[in-house]
Amino acid sequence: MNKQCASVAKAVADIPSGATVMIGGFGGSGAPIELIHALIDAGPTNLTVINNNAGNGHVGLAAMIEAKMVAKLICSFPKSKDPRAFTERYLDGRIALELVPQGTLAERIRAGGAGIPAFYTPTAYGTELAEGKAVAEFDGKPYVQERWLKADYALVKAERGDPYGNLTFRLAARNFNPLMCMAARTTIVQVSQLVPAGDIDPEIVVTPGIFVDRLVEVTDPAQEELLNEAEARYP
Amino acid sequence: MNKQCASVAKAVADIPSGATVMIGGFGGSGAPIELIHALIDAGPTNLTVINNNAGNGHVGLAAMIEAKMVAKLICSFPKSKDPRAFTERYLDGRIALELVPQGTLAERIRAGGAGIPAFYTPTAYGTELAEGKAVAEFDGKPYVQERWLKADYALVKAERGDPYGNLTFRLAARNFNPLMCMAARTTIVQVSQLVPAGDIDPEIVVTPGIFVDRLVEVTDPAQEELLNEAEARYP
Amino acid sequence: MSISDTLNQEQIAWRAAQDIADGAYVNLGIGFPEKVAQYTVEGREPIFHTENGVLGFGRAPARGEEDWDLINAGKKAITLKPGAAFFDHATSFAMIRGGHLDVAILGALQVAANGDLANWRVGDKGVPAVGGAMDLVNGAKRVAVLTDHVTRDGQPKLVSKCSFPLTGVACVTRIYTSLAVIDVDRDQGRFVLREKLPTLSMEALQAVTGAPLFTEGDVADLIVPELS
Amino acid sequence: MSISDTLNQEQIAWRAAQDIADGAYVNLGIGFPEKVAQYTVEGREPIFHTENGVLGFGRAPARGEEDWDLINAGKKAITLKPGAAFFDHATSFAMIRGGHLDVAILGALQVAANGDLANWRVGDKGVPAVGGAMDLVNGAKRVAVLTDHVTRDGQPKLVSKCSFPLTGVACVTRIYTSLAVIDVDRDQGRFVLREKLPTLSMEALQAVTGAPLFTEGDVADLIVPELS
Repeated sequence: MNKQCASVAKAVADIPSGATVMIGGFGGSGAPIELIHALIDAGPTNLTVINNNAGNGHVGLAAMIEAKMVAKLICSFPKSKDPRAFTERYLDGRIALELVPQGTLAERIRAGGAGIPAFYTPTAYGTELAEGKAVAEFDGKPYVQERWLKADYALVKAERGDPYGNLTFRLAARNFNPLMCMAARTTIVQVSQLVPAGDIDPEIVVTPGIFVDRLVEVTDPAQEELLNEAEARYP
Repeated sequence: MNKQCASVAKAVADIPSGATVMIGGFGGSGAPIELIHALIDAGPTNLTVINNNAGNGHVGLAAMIEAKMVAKLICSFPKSKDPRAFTERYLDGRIALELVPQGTLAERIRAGGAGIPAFYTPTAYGTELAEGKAVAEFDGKPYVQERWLKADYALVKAERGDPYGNLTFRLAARNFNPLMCMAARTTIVQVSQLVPAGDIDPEIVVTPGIFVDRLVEVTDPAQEELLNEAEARYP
Repeated sequence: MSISDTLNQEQIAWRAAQDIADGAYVNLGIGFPEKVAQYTVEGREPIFHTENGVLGFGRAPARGEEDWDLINAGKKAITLKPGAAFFDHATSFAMIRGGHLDVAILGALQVAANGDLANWRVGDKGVPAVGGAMDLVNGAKRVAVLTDHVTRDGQPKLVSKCSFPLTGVACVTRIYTSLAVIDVDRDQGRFVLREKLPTLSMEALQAVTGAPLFTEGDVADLIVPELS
Repeated sequence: MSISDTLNQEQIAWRAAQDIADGAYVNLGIGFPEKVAQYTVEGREPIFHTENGVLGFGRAPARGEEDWDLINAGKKAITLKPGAAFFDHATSFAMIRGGHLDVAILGALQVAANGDLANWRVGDKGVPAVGGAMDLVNGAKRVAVLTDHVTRDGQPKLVSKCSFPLTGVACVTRIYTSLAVIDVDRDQGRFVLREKLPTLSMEALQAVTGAPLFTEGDVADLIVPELS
C-alpha cells in the first residue's frame, strides 16, 4: 500500500463543485496552503468550506474566497488581520456563514469522525447560537444538542507522513488537522517530509493511517503569515 | 509545581469507602498493579470500579474483588483466563455488574472528561444492553443515548511522566489510561520513569499534565500476565 | 439430515480471506475469525486493527518473546509491522464506529435473514460479556460472519429470526459457512446465495437453512483448497 | 457623574493576577486579559492554556524569532516553557468544557447580576465572530471578567440584565473593574462587593453600577501598585 500522490494538483483533481471541504489550520498555523492553491488552480465552485477562520490577506482560504469558489463557510472566527476577502462577500450576501463556537466546531468534527451523530454541550446554551437547537437537561443542568460535521474532502497539513498515512504534526500546527482527517470521506494530506514505513515510532503517531487517503510531499511549505507580510496574492 | 508522591501508599491513602474508581488497562496491559495493591492495603470498601475487565487470577483487580472491596463493576468483558474472583461473587449476587459495550465504555469515559453529558451511538441499538435508554433518529437511522461516566479517582499506569504530569504510554498499554486521566476528579498515575520537566518532547506527550493530579514512580512495574503465570496472589 | 462434505474452519477462513482487498483495514474477532489472517492472498496487504489500540500488527511472537504490553483484543501477544500505530481506546472505537474499518469478521450463534446477528450470549445464565462486538457490527463498512452452517446438533444457524439475544440489528452483510457463501440483502431482509459446495444440491442446502435462500443470477461453486 | 481616580488596565490585570494560585491552569482571553500573565505573583507558577492546543507557553519570542506554527489563540507568536504539551483542538476544548481549567479570564461588554456575560457581539451588524468564548465561560471552574467599570460614555457595564447578545448564562464568578472587585452570587443572582477603591464612597460606586451591590461582611480596600 502506498497512499502517495505525485503532486498537489493530482491530489485534489477530483474535488467537484458543490463538495464540502474541511481545511485544517488555525489562522495560518497548520493551514495547507499548497493544497489550497492547487484547489484554486483546479477551480471547483459552490463549495462549503469548514475551517476555524475565514482567511487572511489574499492567499490560502482568502484567495479561494476571492476566486468565488466558496458558497458557504462554517467557522468560529471569521476575523483576521486582513479579513476583507470574506467580509466584503459576507456583507453583501454572496457567501453564507454558519458561525459555531470553537469547541463545538472541534467536537462536531470529531463526532463526525467517531460515528457520533449528536451530542450535548453546555456551550452556547441561552445564546443566539443555540436558537432552534434541541435543549435537554442532564442532572439538572441544560445542554444544547449539536450534530456531527462530516465532509467529502479534508485538506490537511502535517509534518511527517509514511506511505500508510501515519502522521505527526509540527508544534501548534496540529489544531484541527487530526480531527478533520477523521471526518472526511477522502482525506488529502500535505506532509513536509514523507518517510519510509517504520520511520515514525508507532507510539508517537498522532493520526493513524486509517484516517488518511492521500499524501503528497510538500517540502518547505509556505506560512500564511509570512506570505501576508510579503503581501503575496494567489494566483 | 510538582505532582510527585513519595509512595504508592501515600498516593492512594485518601480514597474513601464508597468512592467510584476508574482503573486503567486492558487485561493486564496497562493495569496499574502497584497502585491497585496499595489500595488493597489501604482497604476502602463498597467501591464502584470502572475497568474494561473484571480481573484475572488473584492479583490486581481480581485481588481487590477477593478483598471484598468492590460493590459494583462497570465493564465490557468480565471474562479472563481465570475470572473466578468476579464470577463467583457475581453469580451469588455479592457484586453488581453494569455491562457496557467496549466502545461505548471508552466514549462514555471520554465524554466525562470532555464535559459532554450525553451522546448518541449506533452501538447496542435493538439489543438488551440498550433497554431503558432513550433512542433518537438522526438522518433516518436509530441511535441510543448514552451518558458520560466520571469517577472520584482514576488509577492509571503510564511509561514516562514529568513533574507537571505530562505522560507517555508504552505500546498497547495506552488503551483506557489516557481517557480515565480525563474523567476522574483525582487522577493518580504510576509511571515507570519520572523525568525532569522538558524531557518529554511536547509533541509526543499523550496525556497533558492538566489531566493528572498525582504521580508516583514505580520502576520495573509488575505485569499481571507474568504474576499469573507464577500463580501469584495478593496480599 | 447430515451433510458429510463440509468445509472446515481453515477452509472457511481461507474463503473469507479471498474477499479482503489490498490495503483493507480489517478487524478479526477473537478465535475462529483470527484464522483469516493466515490466508491473506499473495500480493495483498490488509492492515489489521485490534480494539485495544493497535493498527498494523503481525503474527504472534515466538514463545518466550512475548511483551505483555503488546497484545490484541484476545489478550494474546502480537508483533508489529512497519507502519504500525498505537492509540487510545476512544480513538480505536472512533475507527470502528466512524465507519473507517473496511471489514469486521466475527463468529455467530445465529444470523437472521435481515442481517440481525446474535453472537454474544446464549441465554440469561452465567456471566454476560460483550467486549467490542456491538460496536464492530454497527461500525465496519462490511460485517462478515464465519460459521458452521448448522449447530453441533444440526439446527440451522441461519434463521428467519434470532432466538438468542441480539448483538446488532440488520448488520451482517455476508456469511461464510461450511457449505456456502451467502449475502444478506438488508433492504429486502433476505438471504441471497452466492456460492455453494458443488456437491450440494440447492434442496439439501435449503433444508439446513432456517430461512429461504434467494438467488440473483448464477450460484457459483464454492471451491477451496485442502487445508487443515 | 464622573470618577477621576480609577485603575488602569495594567492595575486591573495586576489585581486579577493576585487571585491565581500556584499551579493553576489558566486561559487568558485575547487582548486586555493577556496582561494578567505579566503580573504573575512571585513564587507562583500558573500554567497557561491556549485554545489552539498548547499548555505551558511563555512570553512572546523576540522580533524576528517567531515560528508561525507556534502561536496562541490571538495568533501571536509564543514560546514554550519546560513541561509544555501540544494537543489537538478536541482535546483542547475537552480541557475547557470538561472543567479542567481553574480559571478563564475574559473581557466584557456587560455582566449581569446573575452572572450572564455579553462579550462577543454588540448588535446584529457586521461580521459575527465567537471563537472559544462560549466554551470557556461554560467550562472553566472560575470565570473572571476584567473590565472598566463603565463604558466610554459612562454607562454601567455591570447591569441587571444584559442588552447585548449573551456569551453565556450565569457563568461569571468574579469581576475585576477599574473601581472594584465584585463577586457574582449566582444562587441569588446578585453582585456582592468585595473590594473598592478606598477613595470611593459606596454611594458613588453604586451610582455607576447598573444593579444593586450587596455586601457580606467587610468591604476591603482595593489597593494596587502604580503601573502603566
